[in-house]
Amino acid sequence: GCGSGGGTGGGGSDAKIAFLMPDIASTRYELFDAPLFTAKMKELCSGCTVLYQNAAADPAKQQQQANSVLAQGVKAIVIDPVDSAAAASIVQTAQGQGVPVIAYDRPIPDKKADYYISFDNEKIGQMIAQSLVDHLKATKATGGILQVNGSPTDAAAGLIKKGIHSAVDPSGYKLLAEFDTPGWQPPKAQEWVGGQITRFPNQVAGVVAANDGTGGATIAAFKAAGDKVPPVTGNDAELAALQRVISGDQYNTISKPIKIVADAAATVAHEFAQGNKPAGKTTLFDTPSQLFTPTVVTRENIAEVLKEPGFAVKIADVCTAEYKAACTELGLS
Amino acid sequence: MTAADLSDERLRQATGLRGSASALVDRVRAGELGMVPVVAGLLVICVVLQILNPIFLSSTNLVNLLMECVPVGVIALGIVCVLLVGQIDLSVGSISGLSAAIMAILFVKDGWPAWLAVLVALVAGCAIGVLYAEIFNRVGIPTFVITLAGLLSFLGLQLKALGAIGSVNLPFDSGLVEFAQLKFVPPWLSYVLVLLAAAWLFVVGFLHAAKRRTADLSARSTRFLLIRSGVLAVGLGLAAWYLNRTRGIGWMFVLFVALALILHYALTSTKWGKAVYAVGGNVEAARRAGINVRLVYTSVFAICTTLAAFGGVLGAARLAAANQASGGGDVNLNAIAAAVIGGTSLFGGRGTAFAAVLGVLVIQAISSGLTLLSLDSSYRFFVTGVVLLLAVGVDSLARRTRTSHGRA
Amino acid sequence: MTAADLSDERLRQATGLRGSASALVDRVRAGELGMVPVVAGLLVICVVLQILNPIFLSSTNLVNLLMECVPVGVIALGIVCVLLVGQIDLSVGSISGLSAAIMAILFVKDGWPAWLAVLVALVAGCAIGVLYAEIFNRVGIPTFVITLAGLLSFLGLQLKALGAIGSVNLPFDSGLVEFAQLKFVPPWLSYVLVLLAAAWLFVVGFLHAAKRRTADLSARSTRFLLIRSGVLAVGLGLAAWYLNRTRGIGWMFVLFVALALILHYALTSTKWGKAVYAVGGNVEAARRAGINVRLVYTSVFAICTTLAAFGGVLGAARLAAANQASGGGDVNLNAIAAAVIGGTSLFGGRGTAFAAVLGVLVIQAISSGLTLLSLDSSYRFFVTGVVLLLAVGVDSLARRTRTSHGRA
Amino acid sequence: MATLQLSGISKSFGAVAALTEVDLSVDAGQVVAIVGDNGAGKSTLVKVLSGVYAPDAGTIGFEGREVTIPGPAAAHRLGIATVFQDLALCENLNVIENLFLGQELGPFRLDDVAMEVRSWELLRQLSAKLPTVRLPVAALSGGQRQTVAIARSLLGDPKIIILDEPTAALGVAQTAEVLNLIDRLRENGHGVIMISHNMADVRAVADQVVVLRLGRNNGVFDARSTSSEQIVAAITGLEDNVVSQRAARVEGADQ
Amino acid sequence: MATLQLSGISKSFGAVAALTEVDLSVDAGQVVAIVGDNGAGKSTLVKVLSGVYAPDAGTIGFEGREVTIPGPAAAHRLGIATVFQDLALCENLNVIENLFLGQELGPFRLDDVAMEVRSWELLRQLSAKLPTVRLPVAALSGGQRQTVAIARSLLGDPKIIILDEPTAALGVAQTAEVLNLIDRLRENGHGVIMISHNMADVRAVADQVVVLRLGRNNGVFDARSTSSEQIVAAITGLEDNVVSQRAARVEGADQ
Ligand SMILES: Nc1ncnc2c1ncn2[C@@H]1O[C@H](COP(=O)(O)OP(=O)(O)OP(=O)(O)O)[C@@H](O)[C@H]1O
Ligand SMILES: Nc1ncnc2c1ncn2[C@@H]1O[C@H](COP(=O)(O)OP(=O)(O)OP(=O)(O)O)[C@@H](O)[C@H]1O
Ligand SMILES: [Mg+2]
Ligand SMILES: [Mg+2]
Repeated sequence: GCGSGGGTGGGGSDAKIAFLMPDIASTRYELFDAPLFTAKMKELCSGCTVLYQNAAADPAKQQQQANSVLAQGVKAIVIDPVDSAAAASIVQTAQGQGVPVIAYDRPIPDKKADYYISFDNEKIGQMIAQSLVDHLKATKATGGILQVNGSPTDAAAGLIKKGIHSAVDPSGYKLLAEFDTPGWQPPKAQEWVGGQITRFPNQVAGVVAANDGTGGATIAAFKAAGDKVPPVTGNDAELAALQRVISGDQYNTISKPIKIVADAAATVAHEFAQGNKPAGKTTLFDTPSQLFTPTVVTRENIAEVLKEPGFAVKIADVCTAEYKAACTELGLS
Repeated sequence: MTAADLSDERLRQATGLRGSASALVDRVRAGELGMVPVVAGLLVICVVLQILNPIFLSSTNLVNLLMECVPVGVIALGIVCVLLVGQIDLSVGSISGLSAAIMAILFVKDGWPAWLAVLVALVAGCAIGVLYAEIFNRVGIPTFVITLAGLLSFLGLQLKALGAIGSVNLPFDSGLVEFAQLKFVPPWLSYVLVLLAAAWLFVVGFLHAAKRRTADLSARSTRFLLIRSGVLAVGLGLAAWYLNRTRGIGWMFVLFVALALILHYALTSTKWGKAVYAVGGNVEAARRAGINVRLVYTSVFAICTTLAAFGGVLGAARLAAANQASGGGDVNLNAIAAAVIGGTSLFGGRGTAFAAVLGVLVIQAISSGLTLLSLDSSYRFFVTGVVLLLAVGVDSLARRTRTSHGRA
Repeated sequence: MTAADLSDERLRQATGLRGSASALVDRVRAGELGMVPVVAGLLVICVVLQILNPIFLSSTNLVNLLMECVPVGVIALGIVCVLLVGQIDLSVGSISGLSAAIMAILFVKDGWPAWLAVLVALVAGCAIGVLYAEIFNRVGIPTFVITLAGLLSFLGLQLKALGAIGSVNLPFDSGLVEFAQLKFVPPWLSYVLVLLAAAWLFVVGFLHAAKRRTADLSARSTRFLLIRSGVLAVGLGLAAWYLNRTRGIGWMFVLFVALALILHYALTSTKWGKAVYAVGGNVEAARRAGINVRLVYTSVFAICTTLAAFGGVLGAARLAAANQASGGGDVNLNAIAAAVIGGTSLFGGRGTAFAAVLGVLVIQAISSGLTLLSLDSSYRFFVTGVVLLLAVGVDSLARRTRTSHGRA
Repeated sequence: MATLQLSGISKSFGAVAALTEVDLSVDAGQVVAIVGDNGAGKSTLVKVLSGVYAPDAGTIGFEGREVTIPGPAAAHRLGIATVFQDLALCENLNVIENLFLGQELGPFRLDDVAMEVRSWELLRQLSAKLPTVRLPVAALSGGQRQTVAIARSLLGDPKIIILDEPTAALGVAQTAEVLNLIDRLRENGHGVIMISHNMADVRAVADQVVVLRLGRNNGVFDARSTSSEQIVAAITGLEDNVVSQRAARVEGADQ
Repeated sequence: MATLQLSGISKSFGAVAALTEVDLSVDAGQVVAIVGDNGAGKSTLVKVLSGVYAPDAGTIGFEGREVTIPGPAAAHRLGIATVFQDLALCENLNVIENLFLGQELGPFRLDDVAMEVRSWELLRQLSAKLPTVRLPVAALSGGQRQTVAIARSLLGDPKIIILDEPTAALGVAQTAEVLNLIDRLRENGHGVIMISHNMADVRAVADQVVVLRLGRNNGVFDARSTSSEQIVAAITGLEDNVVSQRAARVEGADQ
């Protein structure tokens, strides 16, 4: 039988829904998106199955996964494309077989998907960088900014990079140097930042890092150089990063309302699976869309964010023995 | 009377059915039926995967599977050549990515005709191979290092080529993309092809046997040849029938098989092929036999990189896009692994073109089978490793005694 | 009178300075001074990089460089062992990631003492190696495939282990992180160590020469030994002085050098070491000489995976975090490349522990020099490839004649 | 009672039966020569004895007990030392390392001076013409390698020494030294199995000549009382063979 | 005028001088034997001749012209075929493939039937005892391999054939066949260089004996008019050597 949100439509009661995620370099897909989406789907329709796949940053593999779920007769595909351009081919194939495609997180501009649910990466880049710039201005910091981007072969990293530039370039702070971290690897980021500390001794006012892994590596580089750690950004609000924000090592990270987005995606996918055509809140790329805004997390607002109902990370996990003191100080006990 | 080549009294004569059977076991152990255990391994994992998920052996899935193995398979064909001479190419991924980028830019952005864009990409690939071989022949840097440098350099060029755009879409209605995604062999033609293949196998075998008989050498009996062709016709026919229940056999897969057959012919039936095996087995002996070893290296690397470029083009066509990640990920490792899984030795001198075909089928079957399972990434990685061991283990166990005879 | 081992009249006697010089050239060509050309290559790229960016050879940067090469360097030490027996391990990256995860979870989440957490991680690494060797010895699957399966499986385990958290911070004030980031040898101690090393080299050399002279064999003159120790003392002393101008020599680097020295001793001066080279040179000959070949494989794989686990722990300590990306990316390729660049053969039987040290220095120097330049990724990849070829080309050219003598 | 006693040994490779029910016995202080045509199975028999191959059938007795020889290490432990026809040296190791492979002095701290001294001793004894012992074996001439392989078999104190065509690549002086050596080994009570195609050498040192033909026993002869011609006839299976024909022709030409 | 004329050839490996100013000449229809102790430099000389090593000094004349032999292919083109001491076979290839390596019939469509027929012909002619020609060379006995290597050198129609210890691993029958073969080659006007440690064989087929000692020429003898003892004395550099001592002892024991 169908769950609470479901109608009585025939196809929807034991439908298969595909949930195709792009990579494991960013931990959120495995940790949050997939389980939250699945949970919501179960709630909507207990007979439905979610086919979760992760393409590990390989567009060809994502295509293979899409073909595979189509062969299994899914009723809808929710996809976060590895490469927005290449995903057009997936949309083409799926729609050719009458399966609706919901673009998740990243848009598919070249081929009209059936629905688009997201916060966009460019915006994320812009937000973390802007938050840092504002902070630097507020503290009247002098010097320049280092920019640690994501993988040069990752389309999402390119979007974030663009967003960061849009905030850093007009900020008045000099961009000292930037680096595309091969494969998002933290040790590479650490090595690069270490070199830049040598190159620009005492000139680094702040570092914009494109995700929490590279952010953590940046902090480690400053610590290893025995220098004071300047404000460093992050992105993804993963547990370790939240702890660093609490302890004051990292300036900010960004929390995406993944639960809300995943729930919305599940609802929309369920609608499609039943043969309905849900309407969008707005239209983007000619596609009915729902957009959500992420929240920049800093020491100021971390308590609120963590206490928000439904936030993916539990306070108890964050405030381990080591961070107890800082947590109490911030009113998180 | 026994034939001239079977007259030694130490040869156990294989007579009757039991004789043939024990001869068969002998031959598997001696590694002469090299492919049989790999096929057995492939069957084992197919059964396992089918049990885990009944869609695995469905016609639709198999159709997809065959199409998906082509780009890496084509690259693996080239890798087999390089491994046969005891060298390695770590840069096939980058080369395939670069050639995809070149092709896409020339075709889409500069509006060249598709064939010309593809040709230029292939020529670029070929030039890279020649460059590698020149460096290897003249400076003597290990190919591991040369191609590692190539991996980095050509990735750099690929990023540069795609520069500000990052990703290029190929139009869906272009012949290239249609070929890679939507062109299937019509059912009647597939059966005709199967019959042609069987007939051809018989005719070639028959003529060869006749020639051997005239020369007073042992030859396969016509009955054996008939049965062999029959088995082939029925086997391929059934496969074609099953695939034709849905979309059928992709032309791209036919192209792959054709390439493998051509390479097989070149390796087994030409002077060049013998030179390749000789160089892989014992370079110094090959050199002393008057073989132009440098030319062999050059040809082999040129073939490898050209096929890598071709694989890249096919991959881009299948994906209908070329981007910065093209050729990245595990393309390198998968292509080399396919060759090795199929039984090609990393030390040179042992392997066949079919090794690439079988190896890539094993890899794709595992990958597709586990994709169907919707496991967590962590489980999927783990299970992939275990299933891979299982598939290759069958082969290795069958050859166990062979190694113990000092003939690894 | 000439010593008993130099009495053959065909031996050109190296007398005087010119004789020694030509003997030196002979030895380089014969590959006996294997490391000299690699060092020359390293110097060449250092000069190039310094010209491109004057910060490269600054004391601070060199201090960083030495620290950064330790995790991959430790892994490369293990790879050298595996390559020496003619096998390969593709999974060192995954193993290092897994061991980092195990260590971090036990240490941070479960609150175990650091040493115990590290120990458990190392034992896990060791167990993996023993498992590999068992599969290889019993089933005979090529180690390329076994370790490829391991690469996937242990990546899966790593993801699973980090499961719900994804990333674990190591406290910056823990001994482990401080060791990897902030612990440097005090200047006075560094000079003492340099002097001890030089004295030790002299004493060992002197005792050995005395023993040889008693046995009526040729021996190095005391003068030569004195000069050698003097050169070492001055060279290391200058290096230490230069590094001491800023933070000095990291204890972690000292640990790496100590590991390399231990491995060097084990490979050159123990029965086990000779067995390793023998197995790599000719397994069948080693087996016939009564060597327990399986045990050699087991020991070598256990060492390799243990060192990989140790490298992972050190890498996590340096980063002050273990996450899902630990050990990913090019750790595998860099570790293998370091061994090969240092002169270890992929075919077994040739290589030294110092190969790993030099190779990783080359890789890190290139990487550090180019990251300092702030090039576009595309240029950086390209230039990295070219510089790598340059560095290794020097070595290869120096050995050119050697290969032409059939002694590759 | 024979030190080493083989009976009914068979061994096939795929479709080729290399050995069929071969018997052989060697006593202490006895030199047994195995002769036979190329491909007769001599080396295969040697490899069965030294644990390289497991026989398909047959039993091996050593000092009265029935034994199995599962590997070369087991053969070493029994006291069987072998010089293989293909020498089985490691080309990447130098002469000393090859000589002492598997039986190095000082397992945890190799005593290279003692090993070098002992190496020169052994090699001089065999008249080896080596310029230096620090060369990798890859750089040695054929005869030098063979000398190294022979020297190696003398290192332990084996009960049975098997020499598979030990003098094939040796110069005249070295051959004479090896024959002297075999005489000495016999005097010291070692059992020696020697394979050779040189009838003069065989008759000079052997006590007994065992003939193999196409993988089967083809007669056992007393070395001293049998003529070369008889042995050659047993090897080739023909009284009138190419060897006797050539001898006759050469004699005819000389006259 | 000699077909092949070497003068002043020197070659060193690192600190070891393997050849020092060696001279040699071979005519058409002449069999020249090169003899010498182990490590005397015989194989090195052969390798210089067949383009494997480049000499450090010295000149090579071929049919009156001065030539350089930059590689084995060049030697093949000149008409020099060589059987190397280490045989230089590819173990992974079978007998037919090894025989025809580099000179396959039908480059774009190998004629394997013709090659197999020709292989059996050649091998029978040398009395090879091969069960089948489809075995990889790795599975052959030492003598079988050597036969394959010798058969290979006969495939083209070389002007000079160089045989480096061709009979070392051969059985008595095969050795006789090879000696017969050398006789035939001489009769057909080929030049033959043969290296051997077997004085009987050398004196049976050679016209001229060239002695090398420690990498230098040590005399040229007429094969027929010189006794074995004289040649052995030139090889070892001593009248009173281990060979003569052993001969004396054996004779003494016999009396
Ligand atoms: N590993 C193997 N695989 C297949 N056949 C083999 C193998 N080893 C030996 N044989 C075959 O067994 C037969 C006997 O070989 P073996 O080496 O014992 O001969 P042999 O008497 O030593 O000859 P030779 O005098 O030439 O050394 C040969 O026909 C050979 O082809
Ligand atoms: N590649 C090499 N590197 C170093 N030394 C070498 C090399 N090849 C040969 N030698 C040395 O040159 C000398 C001559 O070797 P060569 O092989 O010519 O001897 P040979 O006369 O053929 O001896 P044999 O009768 O044992 O075959 C030997 O001392 C050998 O050690
Ligand atoms: Mg033999
Ligand atoms: Mg020789």
